[in-house]
This record gives sequence, structure tokens and C-alpha cells, in this order.
Amino acid sequence: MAEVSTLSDHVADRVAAEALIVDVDGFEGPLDLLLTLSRTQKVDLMQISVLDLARQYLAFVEQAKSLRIELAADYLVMAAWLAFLKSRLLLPPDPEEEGPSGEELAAHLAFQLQRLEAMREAAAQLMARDQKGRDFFVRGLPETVERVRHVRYTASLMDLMQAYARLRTKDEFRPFVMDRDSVMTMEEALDRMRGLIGFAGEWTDLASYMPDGWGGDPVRRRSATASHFAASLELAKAGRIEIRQGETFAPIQIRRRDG
Amino acid sequence: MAETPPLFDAPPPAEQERMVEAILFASVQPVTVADLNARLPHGCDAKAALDALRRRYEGRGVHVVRVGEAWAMRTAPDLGFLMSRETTETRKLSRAAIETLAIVAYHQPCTRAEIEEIRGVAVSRGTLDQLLELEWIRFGRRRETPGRPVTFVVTQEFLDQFGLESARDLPGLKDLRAAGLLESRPEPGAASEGDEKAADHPDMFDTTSDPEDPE
Amino acid sequence: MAETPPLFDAPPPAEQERMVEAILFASVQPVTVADLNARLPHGCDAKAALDALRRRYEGRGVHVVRVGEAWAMRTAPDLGFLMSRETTETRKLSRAAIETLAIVAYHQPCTRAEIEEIRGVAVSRGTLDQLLELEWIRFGRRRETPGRPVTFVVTQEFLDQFGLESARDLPGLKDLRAAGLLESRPEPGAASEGDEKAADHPDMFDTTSDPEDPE
Repeated sequence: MAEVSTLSDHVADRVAAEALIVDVDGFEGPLDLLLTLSRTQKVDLMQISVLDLARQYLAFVEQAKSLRIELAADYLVMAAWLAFLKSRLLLPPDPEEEGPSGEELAAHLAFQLQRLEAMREAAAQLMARDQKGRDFFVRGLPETVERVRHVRYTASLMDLMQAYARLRTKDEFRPFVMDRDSVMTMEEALDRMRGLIGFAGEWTDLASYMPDGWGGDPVRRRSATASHFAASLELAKAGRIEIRQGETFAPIQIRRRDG
Repeated sequence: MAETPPLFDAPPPAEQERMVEAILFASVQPVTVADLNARLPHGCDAKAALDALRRRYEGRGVHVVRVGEAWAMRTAPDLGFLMSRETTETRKLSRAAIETLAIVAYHQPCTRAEIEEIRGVAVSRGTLDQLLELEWIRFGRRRETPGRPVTFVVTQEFLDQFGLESARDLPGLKDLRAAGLLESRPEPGAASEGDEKAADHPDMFDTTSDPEDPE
Repeated sequence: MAETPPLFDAPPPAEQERMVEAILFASVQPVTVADLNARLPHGCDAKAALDALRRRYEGRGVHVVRVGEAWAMRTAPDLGFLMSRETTETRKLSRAAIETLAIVAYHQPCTRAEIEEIRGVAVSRGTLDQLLELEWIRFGRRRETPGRPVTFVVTQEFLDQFGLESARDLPGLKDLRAAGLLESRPEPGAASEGDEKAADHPDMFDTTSDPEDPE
């Protein structure tokens, strides 16, 4: 008899496991899967063995792997966490170690499962209620008695939000136009410096090459500095000048390279 | 009697009356007696139930009336004066108006020039007038910039209409996107502009007691 | 008496009841007591008339029901079987949508992150969109925690749809609360953000803004 029962248990387990595998897409995330697995323990969720549950979940993930079923990342994250939890539950607590105990973590998981199950039941009870348009009904013929010419404008929050979303989306597709007044390109700076570099026999501060009118406004100064710096790199690469800087944030100096 | 009794008894008269009452109430059209008999359980007498119902509603605020060959429930004619609200025409706001309103709500206090810049088209005088008349927007403080343009802000009436506790509860772009109202991907950094704007003007609703024009 | 009598007396109570009956009857949408008072002649007591009317319709085929802060007439649920012609086909809600709705209803005001934490899975964009479009949920106050996330709450339309007088009448609410399953319990060892949240919202249904009292 014992053999028969183990055999049938075995078959039942296999059927259950196959059902899980077939349904893997049907689960709404790892918590849902855990909840389904916990039902096989046939106990109140209050008394659930989180350790058994962790074992079942890890076995499920292993099985999915062996069947080459791609599991979403959150299933694997949960598997890693449960493996960690399992080790915490099995090993004697390390007094040196910080953080919550295995029991606390297990209790929280049990709470999450209970809460999800409770919400499922609440949702089912809600949907089972008498509903408008199905079990009870509104007035079918709202009355149109007097014609009072009085226009009332309405709009819903949805309309408002959609209008705003539409505007903002339109913005995102607006062609990007640069404000060219305050921008100096590297080509401009290069042209200027090519003309001036012949006079730089001695080390001179790069900042002194800045054109008039570009030093005051921070936006213009930033653009001119960047373009002159890029241009000086270009010139150095071409072997026309040398660059040096005493230390970080010190003035950058350049000198003509005679060659 | 030789006849076999019916499998189910017809419901008692009071129950039949309830049924006719519910059907007449919910039906989108007047209902004929034949129709009633077809819809009631087997063995009912729709005409008798209808007569009882009609007597019950005599002198009430609602009457059972005959419309051609059919029957319907209608409010008592002497109470028609109460129905004026049901008959007011409701119209959707124009696209220009709803967009203008949205911009004021999200960017208040907001000048006409700013509305035009965001919408990319001129705002007609009529659009702003309409929103002002609906009392969904009002004049705010003048902006202390050249020309001292007037600004617009949304009103308590607006909050009531849209079921908002305050304008700070308006969902930001991120929320709109999360709810699927915004399809395209954001430009980097553009996502939280609505929120930033709200944060820029943390006290925009503390000004409700201000006079329309402080000067 | 020294006082001058009002120019017109308020109509007698029976007449006020007729008026409330006509207004509720004619309207598809629930009507608030404030709205009733605004529409009735000066000096009327809509609440008293409403109470009388409600008693009068007890056991009838049509009931006077409370929907949040408002009142409406609806057919008795036990007669739904007669209404096959009026039945409206509602879009089938996904399991995700139904669960999300329940979570918002029982945990309101509730952020997207909280919904995801309870379900253990991301909320897809279409789910909230669908519930918003049905007008069963709406945006509530922003939560005053970092990021100021928007919250969701259920609407009057939700109460109407499921025949609930108020959100307090959600099935099993008391038991769930007693079992501690509506608490926001932080993960052990996690930052104390959960505590702050819980402190901000000690009990969602004790907030005074809850549309509990129709007066």
C-alpha cells in the first residue's frame, strides 16, 4: 500500500510540476508563483513553512532551466533571494552579522503572501457583488422636459491631461534650434588663432586670445573658451604650437612652434 | 381539476408589481403590455400589475403614463420646473480652450505670451474669455517684467470641476506616461518638467486671497 | 410674532418628498444633498425628504441608494434577471486590472509603487489607464514623501458600479484591517521609509476627507 501511495504521490507531483511549467507565462510575477506553490502545502498561510517554499521555488527554477525555459529576471532575483534566505534559516545565526534574521525575513515573506492572497479574495468578492448594468440598473429614459437654452461646458481631468500630454509631446518633436548668437564654433576660433599665432613667440595665456565682447556674458565666455581650447588642440596636433599648463586649473599657455 | 398545476407558481401580485416597476424604470423606451408579459415570469398578469402600480404612483412625484400603446414612468408634469438642470446642454470644451486651460494649470501663474509660446499659435481673446467666464481661470498677479503683463491662474472652481485637492496634485509628465497617456519617449531631462514647475511655485495656491490686481 | 414671515413658505414635507423623488428619478447620475437643496425651493430640507423617500421605496422594485456623498435610484438587484435587454456588455477586465482595482480600493490613497509591492510585479501601463478611463479610480493627493508620488483613490462611479454606499462598506474590510493586512509593513532591514508612510497615513479610512457622511 505504501508503495502505491508513493507512486501516486509521485504522479501527482509530476502532474503538478508540469502544470506549473506549462503555465509559466500565466504567472503574474514571482510572488504569484510563490503563492501558487504555497497552496500545495495545504496549510493556512499563517503556518506556512517558508523554508519548504524556498526549496520548492528553487526546484521550480532549476526545472525551468533544465527545460530551457527562459525565466524573466525578477524570477531569478527572487530565486537568489530565497537561496540566501534558505541559508539564513538553516545556519545558526552569526552574532557578528548585521541585519534582519532569517526568521524576520521569512515572516515578512509570509506576510506578503498573505496580503496578496487577501487582495485576491477581496477582488473576487468585489467582482461578485451586484453590479450596475448587470444586476441593477439606472433610469433608462432620463427626462428631457423643458428646453432651457443654457450651455454648460464640460471637460474631464482625462481631457485636460491628454491635452497637456499632446502639447508636451509636440514639443518633443519640435526641431532643435540652437541659439547661434552666443555660440562660437571651433572653426571660427581656429581661423582667428591661425592669424594670431605667428606673433606668439613667448608663452601666452590662451585666455588672451579671446575676442572682444565674448568675455562678459558667462554663456558667451563658456562657448568662446571651449572653442579656443579645441582650436589650440587642433593646432598642437598639426604641430603649429605647443601647450602647457602648470597645474590643474592653472592658466593654459601656448607658444608658436618653429619648425 | 384535471389540469396539472404549473411547475412554478406565478409570483404573488405584489412581486409582479415590483417587476413591472423595475422594467418601466430601466427601459429606454415605453413598454407595451405584451412586452411586459413576455418579460415577466410565466403566469404573470402584466395588465393587473400595471394598474396596481399606476394607482400606487398617483399623486407622487413620478407617474405611470400611457404613451401610445405603451407605458412609461415620467416625472409629474407640475414638477417640470425642477428638471431644468437635466436639460442644460453640456458641450465639450474646444481643443484650443482645453489646451489653454491645461497650460495655465501646469504653468501658473502664466502670461498670454507664455501660453502662445507653448501652444505655438496665437490664443484668441474668446478662448481666454470663455475660461474666465466659466470661472476656471482668473487673473493673477501682474508679472514684474517689462509691460507688466497680467498672468492667469486656475481657480477653486477649476479644482472642484476636475476633482483635484490642489493644483499640485495634477499628475506630472512622468505619471501621464506611466498611465499610458503619453506615448512617445521623453527627451532626456524633459520628463519631470511638470513637477519642477510645481516645485518652482510651491505657494501658487496661497495667493487665492490676493486681489485680482494688487495695484 | 415680531418677525416677518417669509414671503413664501417652504412646501409641506410630502411635497418636498415628491420633488426629491422627481429629481432622483429623472437623473442617471447620483445627486448630492447639496445639489438637491440647491434645486428645491427655498427652505426645504432635502435630507429629511430623502430619508422619507428612502423608506417609502424599501422593498419596491426600485430603491433609493446612497453612493458616496450622493443619492440615486436604482432597480432592485434581485430583479436583474428581468433586464437582459438593458444589460450593458462591459469590457472584460484583466486579472491584473481587477487586482489593481481591489488594491487601490482597500489601500487608498495608494501609490503605484505600493500596488507593485503588493502584487510583486510591475503594473503595466494599460492597467491603470483602463481603470482611469472607466472612471473607477482617479488621481488623489500626492504623497508627501520623496519624489511626491501621485496616489490613486476610487471614485463615486466605482461605488455606484459595485453598489457600495461608501468605501467603508468594501467587503471584508474590517477583517482585513484586524488581520493587519492593510498595514504598510516595511521589509525588515529596509530603510524606514515605510514607517514614515504609515505615519503619514495612519489609517486611510479615518481621514476626514473620506466621503462618508452625506450631510
